[in-house]
Amino acid sequence: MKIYTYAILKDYFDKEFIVDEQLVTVQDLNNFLSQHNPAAATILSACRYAVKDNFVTDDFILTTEDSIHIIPPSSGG
Amino acid sequence: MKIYTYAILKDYFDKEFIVDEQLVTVQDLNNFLSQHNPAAATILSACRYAVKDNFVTDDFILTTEDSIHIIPPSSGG
Amino acid sequence: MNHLSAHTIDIPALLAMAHHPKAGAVVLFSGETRDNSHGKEVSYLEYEAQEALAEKMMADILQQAKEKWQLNVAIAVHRTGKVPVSETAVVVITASAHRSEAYAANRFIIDKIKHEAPIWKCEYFTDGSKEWGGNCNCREITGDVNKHVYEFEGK
Amino acid sequence: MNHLSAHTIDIPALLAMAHHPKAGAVVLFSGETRDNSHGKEVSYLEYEAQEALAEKMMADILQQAKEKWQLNVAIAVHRTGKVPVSETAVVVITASAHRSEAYAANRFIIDKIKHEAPIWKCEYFTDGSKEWGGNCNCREITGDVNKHVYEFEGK
Repeated sequence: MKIYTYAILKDYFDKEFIVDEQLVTVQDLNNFLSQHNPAAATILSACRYAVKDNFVTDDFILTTEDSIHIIPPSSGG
Repeated sequence: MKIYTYAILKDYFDKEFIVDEQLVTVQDLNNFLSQHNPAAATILSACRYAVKDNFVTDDFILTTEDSIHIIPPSSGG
Repeated sequence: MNHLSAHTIDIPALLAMAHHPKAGAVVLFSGETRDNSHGKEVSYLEYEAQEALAEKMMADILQQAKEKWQLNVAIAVHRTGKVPVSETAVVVITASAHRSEAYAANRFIIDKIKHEAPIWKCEYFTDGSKEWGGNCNCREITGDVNKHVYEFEGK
Repeated sequence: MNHLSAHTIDIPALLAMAHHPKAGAVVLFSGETRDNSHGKEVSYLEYEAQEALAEKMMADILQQAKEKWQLNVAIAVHRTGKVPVSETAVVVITASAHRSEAYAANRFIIDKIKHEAPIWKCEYFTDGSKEWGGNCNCREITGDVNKHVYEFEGK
Protein backbone atom coordinates (compact mmCIF):
# COMPACT_ATOMS: atom_id res chain seq x y z
CA MET A 1 0.00 0.00 0.00
CA LYS A 2 1.13 3.56 -0.67
CA ILE A 3 1.21 6.11 2.13
CA TYR A 4 1.03 9.88 1.69
CA THR A 5 1.90 12.22 4.54
CA TYR A 6 1.30 15.94 4.99
CA ALA A 7 2.37 18.95 6.98
CA ILE A 8 4.03 18.10 10.31
CA LEU A 9 4.03 14.37 9.47
CA LYS A 10 6.68 15.11 6.86
CA ASP A 11 9.05 15.91 9.76
CA TYR A 12 8.73 12.21 10.72
CA PHE A 13 8.12 10.35 7.45
CA ASP A 14 8.80 10.69 3.76
CA LYS A 15 6.11 12.51 1.83
CA GLU A 16 5.26 9.26 0.00
CA PHE A 17 6.37 5.72 0.81
CA ILE A 18 5.40 2.10 0.35
CA VAL A 19 4.42 -0.24 3.19
CA ASP A 20 4.81 -3.91 2.26
CA GLU A 21 3.82 -5.44 5.60
CA GLN A 22 0.60 -7.38 5.87
CA LEU A 23 -1.66 -4.94 7.68
CA VAL A 24 -5.39 -5.53 7.93
CA THR A 25 -6.93 -2.30 9.21
CA VAL A 26 -6.19 1.41 9.48
CA GLN A 27 -5.55 0.79 13.18
CA ASP A 28 -2.90 -1.78 12.27
CA LEU A 29 -1.24 0.74 9.96
CA ASN A 30 -1.29 3.37 12.71
CA ASN A 31 0.28 0.89 15.16
CA PHE A 32 2.90 -0.16 12.62
CA LEU A 33 3.95 3.42 11.86
CA SER A 34 3.99 4.35 15.55
CA GLN A 35 6.29 1.43 16.32
CA HIS A 36 8.47 2.24 13.34
CA ASN A 37 8.78 5.86 14.49
CA PRO A 38 7.84 6.25 18.18
CA ALA A 39 8.41 10.03 18.10
CA ALA A 40 5.44 10.26 15.71
CA ALA A 41 3.05 8.19 17.86
CA THR A 42 1.35 11.18 19.49
CA ILE A 43 0.74 13.07 16.27
CA LEU A 44 -0.36 9.87 14.49
CA SER A 45 -3.01 9.26 17.16
CA ALA A 46 -4.49 12.71 16.34
CA CYS A 47 -4.63 12.07 12.58
CA ARG A 48 -7.47 11.06 10.32
CA TYR A 49 -6.96 8.58 7.48
CA ALA A 50 -8.39 9.02 4.00
CA VAL A 51 -8.74 6.53 1.16
CA LYS A 52 -10.10 7.60 -2.24
CA ASP A 53 -11.00 11.10 -1.00
CA ASN A 54 -13.05 9.77 1.91
CA PHE A 55 -12.16 9.60 5.55
CA VAL A 56 -12.12 6.06 6.88
CA THR A 57 -12.45 4.70 10.41
CA ASP A 58 -9.88 2.73 12.38
CA ASP A 59 -11.50 -0.58 11.45
CA PHE A 60 -11.43 0.11 7.69
CA ILE A 61 -9.96 -2.92 5.85
CA LEU A 62 -6.95 -2.01 3.72
CA THR A 63 -5.88 -3.66 0.49
CA THR A 64 -2.40 -3.66 -0.99
CA GLU A 65 -3.65 -1.43 -3.85
CA ASP A 66 -4.89 1.31 -1.52
CA SER A 67 -3.36 4.77 -1.38
CA ILE A 68 -3.71 5.98 2.19
CA HIS A 69 -3.51 9.67 3.04
CA ILE A 70 -2.67 10.46 6.65
CA ILE A 71 -4.32 13.77 7.58
CA PRO A 72 -2.97 15.68 10.61
CA PRO A 73 -5.34 17.96 12.56
CA SER A 74 -6.44 20.93 10.42
CA SER A 75 -4.74 24.28 10.86
CA GLY A 76 -6.20 26.26 7.99
CA GLY A 77 -7.56 29.77 8.16
CA MET B 1 -37.85 79.12 16.28
CA LYS B 2 -36.98 77.30 13.08
CA ILE B 3 -38.17 73.76 12.50
CA TYR B 4 -36.56 71.25 10.15
CA THR B 5 -38.37 68.06 9.18
CA TYR B 6 -37.12 64.90 7.48
CA ALA B 7 -38.26 61.82 5.63
CA ILE B 8 -41.91 60.89 6.25
CA LEU B 9 -42.51 64.12 8.20
CA LYS B 10 -42.18 66.00 4.93
CA ASP B 11 -45.46 64.36 3.88
CA TYR B 12 -47.08 66.35 6.74
CA PHE B 13 -45.01 69.53 7.08
CA ASP B 14 -42.78 71.76 5.01
CA LYS B 15 -39.12 70.80 5.04
CA GLU B 16 -38.34 74.02 6.94
CA PHE B 17 -40.71 76.43 8.64
CA ILE B 18 -40.90 79.03 11.39
CA VAL B 19 -42.96 78.66 14.56
CA ASP B 20 -43.73 82.02 16.19
CA GLU B 21 -45.89 80.77 19.06
CA GLN B 22 -44.58 81.02 22.61
CA LEU B 23 -43.62 77.43 23.35
CA VAL B 24 -41.55 76.57 26.40
CA THR B 25 -40.45 72.97 25.97
CA VAL B 26 -39.95 70.35 23.29
CA GLN B 27 -43.10 68.69 24.62
CA ASP B 28 -45.02 71.94 23.99
CA LEU B 29 -43.70 72.04 20.43
CA ASN B 30 -44.73 68.43 19.90
CA ASN B 31 -48.24 69.18 21.22
CA PHE B 32 -48.51 72.31 19.10
CA LEU B 33 -47.53 70.53 15.90
CA SER B 34 -49.82 67.57 16.66
CA GLN B 35 -52.79 69.92 17.15
CA HIS B 36 -51.84 71.86 14.02
CA ASN B 37 -51.72 68.62 12.01
CA PRO B 38 -53.53 65.75 13.82
CA ALA B 39 -52.68 63.26 11.06
CA ALA B 40 -49.01 63.66 12.07
CA ALA B 41 -49.61 63.09 15.80
CA THR B 42 -48.70 59.40 15.77
CA ILE B 43 -45.48 59.82 13.85
CA LEU B 44 -44.53 62.91 15.90
CA SER B 45 -44.85 60.89 19.12
CA ALA B 46 -42.26 58.44 17.73
CA CYS B 47 -39.78 61.20 16.81
CA ARG B 48 -36.67 62.43 18.56
CA TYR B 49 -35.79 66.13 18.66
CA ALA B 50 -32.33 67.53 18.10
CA VAL B 51 -30.91 70.97 18.79
CA LYS B 52 -27.33 71.88 17.81
CA ASP B 53 -26.50 68.30 16.75
CA ASN B 54 -27.60 66.86 20.08
CA PHE B 55 -30.76 64.99 20.93
CA VAL B 56 -32.81 66.75 23.58
CA THR B 57 -35.46 65.45 25.97
CA ASP B 58 -39.13 66.44 26.11
CA ASP B 59 -38.48 68.92 28.93
CA PHE B 60 -35.72 70.75 27.05
CA ILE B 61 -36.35 74.53 27.19
CA LEU B 62 -36.54 76.13 23.75
CA THR B 63 -35.50 79.63 22.82
CA THR B 64 -36.75 81.62 19.83
CA GLU B 65 -33.25 81.38 18.28
CA ASP B 66 -33.19 77.60 18.33
CA SER B 67 -33.20 75.47 15.20
CA ILE B 68 -35.06 72.29 16.02
CA HIS B 69 -34.61 69.15 13.94
CA ILE B 70 -37.41 66.60 14.22
CA ILE B 71 -35.94 63.14 13.69
CA PRO B 72 -38.31 60.29 12.72
CA PRO B 73 -37.43 56.71 13.69
CA SER B 74 -34.33 55.55 11.83
CA SER B 75 -34.66 53.37 8.75
CA GLY B 76 -31.09 53.28 7.47
CA GLY B 77 -29.22 50.21 6.34
CA MET C 1 -13.52 60.25 7.91
CA ASN C 2 -16.73 60.86 6.05
CA HIS C 3 -19.42 58.36 7.02
CA LEU C 4 -21.94 59.44 4.39
CA SER C 5 -21.54 59.18 0.66
CA ALA C 6 -23.76 60.61 -2.06
CA HIS C 7 -22.07 58.36 -4.62
CA THR C 8 -21.42 54.64 -5.12
CA ILE C 9 -19.38 53.30 -2.20
CA ASP C 10 -15.98 52.03 -3.40
CA ILE C 11 -15.83 48.81 -1.41
CA PRO C 12 -12.49 47.55 -2.79
CA ALA C 13 -10.91 50.88 -1.78
CA LEU C 14 -12.36 50.64 1.74
CA LEU C 15 -11.26 47.01 2.06
CA ALA C 16 -7.76 47.97 0.98
CA MET C 17 -7.70 50.37 3.96
CA ALA C 18 -8.77 47.58 6.33
CA HIS C 19 -5.65 45.43 6.29
CA HIS C 20 -3.57 45.68 9.44
CA PRO C 21 -0.46 43.68 10.39
CA LYS C 22 -1.92 42.92 13.84
CA ALA C 23 -5.33 41.90 12.46
CA GLY C 24 -5.93 38.26 11.61
CA ALA C 25 -9.60 38.80 10.84
CA VAL C 26 -11.39 41.32 8.64
CA VAL C 27 -15.20 41.24 8.47
CA LEU C 28 -17.18 43.28 5.96
CA PHE C 29 -20.94 43.76 5.90
CA SER C 30 -22.62 45.25 2.85
CA GLY C 31 -26.31 46.11 3.08
CA GLU C 32 -27.71 46.06 -0.45
CA THR C 33 -30.99 47.01 -2.09
CA ARG C 34 -33.25 43.99 -2.60
CA ASP C 35 -35.54 43.70 -5.61
CA ASN C 36 -38.59 43.16 -3.41
CA SER C 37 -40.16 44.53 -0.24
CA HIS C 38 -43.65 44.26 1.26
CA GLY C 39 -44.48 41.84 -1.58
CA LYS C 40 -43.82 44.50 -4.22
CA GLU C 41 -41.11 44.85 -6.82
CA VAL C 42 -38.58 47.50 -5.80
CA SER C 43 -37.23 49.89 -8.41
CA TYR C 44 -34.70 51.63 -6.15
CA LEU C 45 -34.24 53.04 -2.67
CA GLU C 46 -33.55 56.63 -1.83
CA TYR C 47 -31.81 57.53 1.42
CA GLU C 48 -32.04 60.84 3.24
CA ALA C 49 -29.92 61.79 6.25
CA GLN C 50 -29.68 64.58 8.77
CA GLU C 51 -26.08 64.77 7.77
CA ALA C 52 -24.38 66.60 10.64
CA LEU C 53 -26.04 64.41 13.24
CA ALA C 54 -25.61 61.20 11.23
CA GLU C 55 -21.88 61.84 10.79
CA LYS C 56 -21.50 62.50 14.49
CA MET C 57 -23.53 59.46 15.54
CA MET C 58 -21.74 57.08 13.19
CA ALA C 59 -18.39 58.29 14.54
CA ASP C 60 -19.73 57.75 18.08
CA ILE C 61 -20.93 54.23 17.26
CA LEU C 62 -17.51 53.29 15.85
CA GLN C 63 -15.89 54.71 18.97
CA GLN C 64 -18.22 52.67 21.21
CA ALA C 65 -17.30 49.53 19.26
CA LYS C 66 -13.58 50.29 19.72
CA GLU C 67 -14.13 50.61 23.46
CA LYS C 68 -16.05 47.34 23.65
CA TRP C 69 -13.70 45.25 21.50
CA GLN C 70 -10.00 45.30 20.56
CA LEU C 71 -10.32 46.55 16.98
CA ASN C 72 -7.52 47.49 14.63
CA VAL C 73 -9.95 48.94 12.10
CA ALA C 74 -13.58 50.11 12.25
CA ILE C 75 -15.11 51.73 9.17
CA ALA C 76 -18.74 52.57 8.34
CA VAL C 77 -20.12 54.41 5.32
CA HIS C 78 -23.81 54.92 4.47
CA ARG C 79 -25.19 56.04 1.13
CA THR C 80 -27.49 58.98 0.63
CA GLY C 81 -29.60 59.42 -2.52
CA LYS C 82 -30.69 56.75 -4.98
CA VAL C 83 -29.41 53.19 -4.51
CA PRO C 84 -30.41 50.74 -7.28
CA VAL C 85 -31.07 47.02 -6.71
CA SER C 86 -27.92 45.02 -5.74
CA GLU C 87 -25.95 48.17 -4.91
CA THR C 88 -24.53 48.89 -1.47
CA ALA C 89 -26.53 51.16 0.84
CA VAL C 90 -24.26 50.73 3.84
CA VAL C 91 -20.91 49.09 4.49
CA VAL C 92 -19.26 48.21 7.81
CA ILE C 93 -15.71 46.86 8.05
CA THR C 94 -14.04 45.66 11.25
CA ALA C 95 -10.62 44.12 11.79
CA SER C 96 -9.18 42.53 14.91
CA ALA C 97 -6.58 39.99 15.99
CA HIS C 98 -9.15 37.17 16.18
CA ARG C 99 -12.38 36.68 14.29
CA SER C 100 -14.94 36.57 17.07
CA GLU C 101 -14.34 40.25 17.95
CA ALA C 102 -14.48 41.33 14.31
CA TYR C 103 -17.85 39.59 13.78
CA ALA C 104 -19.36 40.83 17.06
CA ALA C 105 -18.24 44.42 16.56
CA ASN C 106 -19.49 44.38 12.96
CA ARG C 107 -23.00 43.32 14.04
CA PHE C 108 -23.00 45.86 16.85
CA ILE C 109 -22.11 48.70 14.49
CA ILE C 110 -24.68 47.88 11.81
CA ASP C 111 -27.44 47.34 14.40
CA LYS C 112 -26.69 50.66 16.08
CA ILE C 113 -26.58 52.51 12.76
CA LYS C 114 -29.90 51.03 11.67
CA HIS C 115 -31.68 51.84 14.93
CA GLU C 116 -30.11 55.14 15.90
CA ALA C 117 -28.52 57.10 13.08
CA PRO C 118 -30.80 59.75 11.53
CA ILE C 119 -30.91 58.10 8.11
CA TRP C 120 -34.15 57.20 6.34
CA LYS C 121 -34.99 54.92 3.46
CA CYS C 122 -37.75 55.60 0.95
CA GLU C 123 -38.72 52.60 -1.16
CA TYR C 124 -39.73 53.32 -4.75
CA PHE C 125 -41.67 50.47 -6.34
CA THR C 126 -41.98 49.56 -10.01
CA ASP C 127 -45.75 50.19 -9.79
CA GLY C 128 -44.98 53.87 -9.24
CA SER C 129 -45.81 53.91 -5.53
CA LYS C 130 -43.38 54.87 -2.79
CA GLU C 131 -43.14 54.22 0.92
CA TRP C 132 -41.00 55.60 3.73
CA GLY C 133 -40.02 52.25 4.98
CA GLY C 134 -38.73 49.80 7.50
CA ASN C 135 -38.66 52.29 10.35
CA CYS C 136 -37.19 51.24 13.64
CA ASN C 137 -40.33 50.56 15.66
CA CYS C 138 -38.62 49.52 18.89
CA ARG C 139 -40.60 52.19 20.74
CA GLU C 140 -43.69 50.00 20.38
CA ILE C 141 -41.82 47.37 22.41
CA THR C 142 -39.69 49.51 24.73
CA GLY C 143 -42.01 52.50 25.18
CA ASP C 144 -39.05 54.86 24.68
CA VAL C 145 -37.77 56.41 21.44
CA ASN C 146 -34.25 56.07 22.83
CA LYS C 147 -34.45 52.39 23.80
CA HIS C 148 -33.93 49.80 21.10
CA VAL C 149 -34.03 46.06 20.68
CA TYR C 150 -30.74 45.12 19.04
CA GLU C 151 -30.15 41.96 17.04
CA PHE C 152 -26.57 41.73 18.34
CA GLU C 153 -27.94 41.27 21.86
CA GLY C 154 -30.07 38.29 20.81
CA LYS C 155 -29.05 34.66 20.61
CA MET D 1 -15.74 26.44 -8.37
CA ASN D 2 -12.18 26.13 -7.20
CA HIS D 3 -11.89 26.50 -3.42
CA LEU D 4 -8.10 26.55 -3.33
CA SER D 5 -5.84 29.15 -4.84
CA ALA D 6 -2.07 29.09 -5.18
CA HIS D 7 -2.08 32.83 -5.93
CA THR D 8 -3.32 36.04 -4.26
CA ILE D 9 -7.09 35.86 -3.78
CA ASP D 10 -8.83 38.57 -5.80
CA ILE D 11 -11.32 39.73 -3.18
CA PRO D 12 -12.92 42.52 -5.26
CA ALA D 13 -13.61 39.98 -8.03
CA LEU D 14 -15.20 37.54 -5.54
CA LEU D 15 -17.26 40.32 -3.96
CA ALA D 16 -18.48 41.37 -7.39
CA MET D 17 -19.85 37.83 -7.79
CA ALA D 18 -21.65 38.04 -4.45
CA HIS D 19 -24.33 40.60 -5.30
CA HIS D 20 -27.78 39.12 -5.71
CA PRO D 21 -31.08 40.95 -6.29
CA LYS D 22 -32.76 38.92 -3.53
CA ALA D 23 -29.91 39.48 -1.05
CA GLY D 24 -30.06 42.45 1.29
CA ALA D 25 -26.98 41.38 3.22
CA VAL D 26 -23.51 40.35 2.09
CA VAL D 27 -20.94 39.33 4.73
CA LEU D 28 -17.28 38.79 3.91
CA PHE D 29 -14.64 37.30 6.18
CA SER D 30 -10.98 37.58 5.30
CA GLY D 31 -8.48 35.65 7.43
CA GLU D 32 -5.14 37.42 7.10
CA THR D 33 -1.57 36.73 8.19
CA ARG D 34 -0.68 38.53 11.42
CA ASP D 35 2.82 39.85 12.06
CA ASN D 36 3.10 37.94 15.34
CA SER D 37 2.35 34.51 16.76
CA HIS D 38 3.48 32.69 19.94
CA GLY D 39 5.24 35.93 20.90
CA LYS D 40 7.47 35.81 17.83
CA GLU D 41 7.63 38.01 14.75
CA VAL D 42 6.09 36.26 11.76
CA SER D 43 7.78 36.54 8.39
CA TYR D 44 5.10 34.69 6.40
CA LEU D 45 2.82 31.67 6.52
CA GLU D 46 2.91 28.76 4.14
CA TYR D 47 -0.20 26.65 3.60
CA GLU D 48 -0.30 23.08 2.40
CA ALA D 49 -3.48 21.21 1.47
CA GLN D 50 -4.54 17.71 0.52
CA GLU D 51 -6.10 19.33 -2.48
CA ALA D 52 -8.65 16.78 -3.71
CA LEU D 53 -10.06 16.23 -0.23
CA ALA D 54 -9.93 19.93 0.70
CA GLU D 55 -11.85 20.91 -2.44
CA LYS D 56 -14.47 18.28 -1.73
CA MET D 57 -14.82 19.19 1.95
CA MET D 58 -15.08 22.93 1.28
CA ALA D 59 -17.82 22.26 -1.29
CA ASP D 60 -19.58 20.06 1.30
CA ILE D 61 -19.31 22.74 4.01
CA LEU D 62 -20.83 25.36 1.68
CA GLN D 63 -23.62 22.92 0.85
CA GLN D 64 -24.30 22.30 4.55
CA ALA D 65 -24.52 26.05 5.12
CA LYS D 66 -27.00 26.37 2.24
CA GLU D 67 -29.15 23.68 3.82
CA LYS D 68 -29.04 25.33 7.25
CA TRP D 69 -29.73 28.92 6.08
CA GLN D 70 -31.45 30.58 3.14
CA LEU D 71 -28.38 31.77 1.24
CA ASN D 72 -28.26 33.41 -2.15
CA VAL D 73 -24.48 33.15 -2.30
CA ALA D 74 -21.86 31.09 -0.45
CA ILE D 75 -18.22 31.33 -1.53
CA ALA D 76 -15.04 30.10 0.15
CA VAL D 77 -11.47 30.19 -1.13
CA HIS D 78 -8.34 29.19 0.79
CA ARG D 79 -4.77 30.00 -0.20
CA THR D 80 -2.02 27.46 -0.59
CA GLY D 81 1.65 28.41 -0.59
CA LYS D 82 3.26 31.52 0.90
CA VAL D 83 1.01 34.20 2.39
CA PRO D 84 2.83 37.37 3.55
CA VAL D 85 1.70 39.52 6.51
CA SER D 86 -1.63 41.36 5.91
CA GLU D 87 -2.52 39.18 2.92
CA THR D 88 -5.61 36.99 2.78
CA ALA D 89 -5.20 33.31 3.64
CA VAL D 90 -8.91 32.49 3.45
CA VAL D 91 -12.03 34.32 2.37
CA VAL D 92 -15.68 33.42 3.01
CA ILE D 93 -18.58 35.36 1.46
CA THR D 94 -22.25 34.78 2.24
CA ALA D 95 -25.32 36.63 1.01
CA SER D 96 -28.93 36.33 2.17
CA ALA D 97 -32.15 38.31 2.32
CA HIS D 98 -31.47 39.43 5.90
CA ARG D 99 -28.21 39.94 7.73
CA SER D 100 -28.52 37.52 10.62
CA GLU D 101 -28.39 34.50 8.28
CA ALA D 102 -25.44 35.92 6.36
CA TYR D 103 -23.41 36.46 9.56
CA ALA D 104 -24.34 33.08 11.07
CA ALA D 105 -23.60 31.12 7.90
CA ASN D 106 -20.32 32.97 7.45
CA ARG D 107 -19.11 31.99 10.93
CA PHE D 108 -20.27 28.42 10.44
CA ILE D 109 -18.33 28.09 7.18
CA ILE D 110 -15.04 29.52 8.47
CA ASP D 111 -15.23 27.47 11.68
CA LYS D 112 -15.86 24.27 9.75
CA ILE D 113 -13.05 24.99 7.29
CA LYS D 114 -10.57 25.71 10.09
CA HIS D 115 -11.44 22.56 12.04
CA GLU D 116 -12.12 20.06 9.30
CA ALA D 117 -10.59 20.87 5.92
CA PRO D 118 -7.22 19.17 5.31
CA ILE D 119 -5.27 22.41 5.11
CA TRP D 120 -2.22 23.16 7.24
CA LYS D 121 -0.37 26.28 8.17
CA CYS D 122 3.38 26.49 8.73
CA GLU D 123 4.54 29.67 10.46
CA TYR D 124 7.91 31.03 9.37
CA PHE D 125 9.40 33.47 11.87
CA THR D 126 11.87 36.28 11.28
CA ASP D 127 14.36 34.52 13.60
CA GLY D 128 14.63 31.75 11.01
CA SER D 129 12.59 29.17 12.93
CA LYS D 130 9.42 27.56 11.67
CA GLU D 131 6.47 25.82 13.29
CA TRP D 132 3.57 23.76 12.01
CA GLY D 133 1.04 25.71 13.87
CA GLY D 134 -2.31 26.38 15.41
CA ASN D 135 -3.60 22.85 14.91
CA CYS D 136 -7.16 22.04 15.75
CA ASN D 137 -6.72 20.31 19.09
CA CYS D 138 -10.40 19.61 19.76
CA ARG D 139 -9.58 15.92 20.17
CA GLU D 140 -7.98 16.74 23.51
CA ILE D 141 -11.41 18.01 24.61
CA THR D 142 -13.78 15.71 22.70
CA GLY D 143 -11.67 12.54 22.63
CA ASP D 144 -12.53 12.05 18.94
CA VAL D 145 -10.61 13.30 15.88
CA ASN D 146 -13.97 13.82 14.15
CA LYS D 147 -15.65 15.84 16.93
CA HIS D 148 -14.89 19.55 17.16
CA VAL D 149 -15.67 22.48 19.39
CA TYR D 150 -16.95 25.22 17.07
CA GLU D 151 -16.92 28.92 17.87
CA PHE D 152 -20.23 29.40 16.02
CA GLU D 153 -21.93 27.15 18.57
CA GLY D 154 -20.72 29.25 21.50
CA LYS D 155 -22.34 32.34 23.01
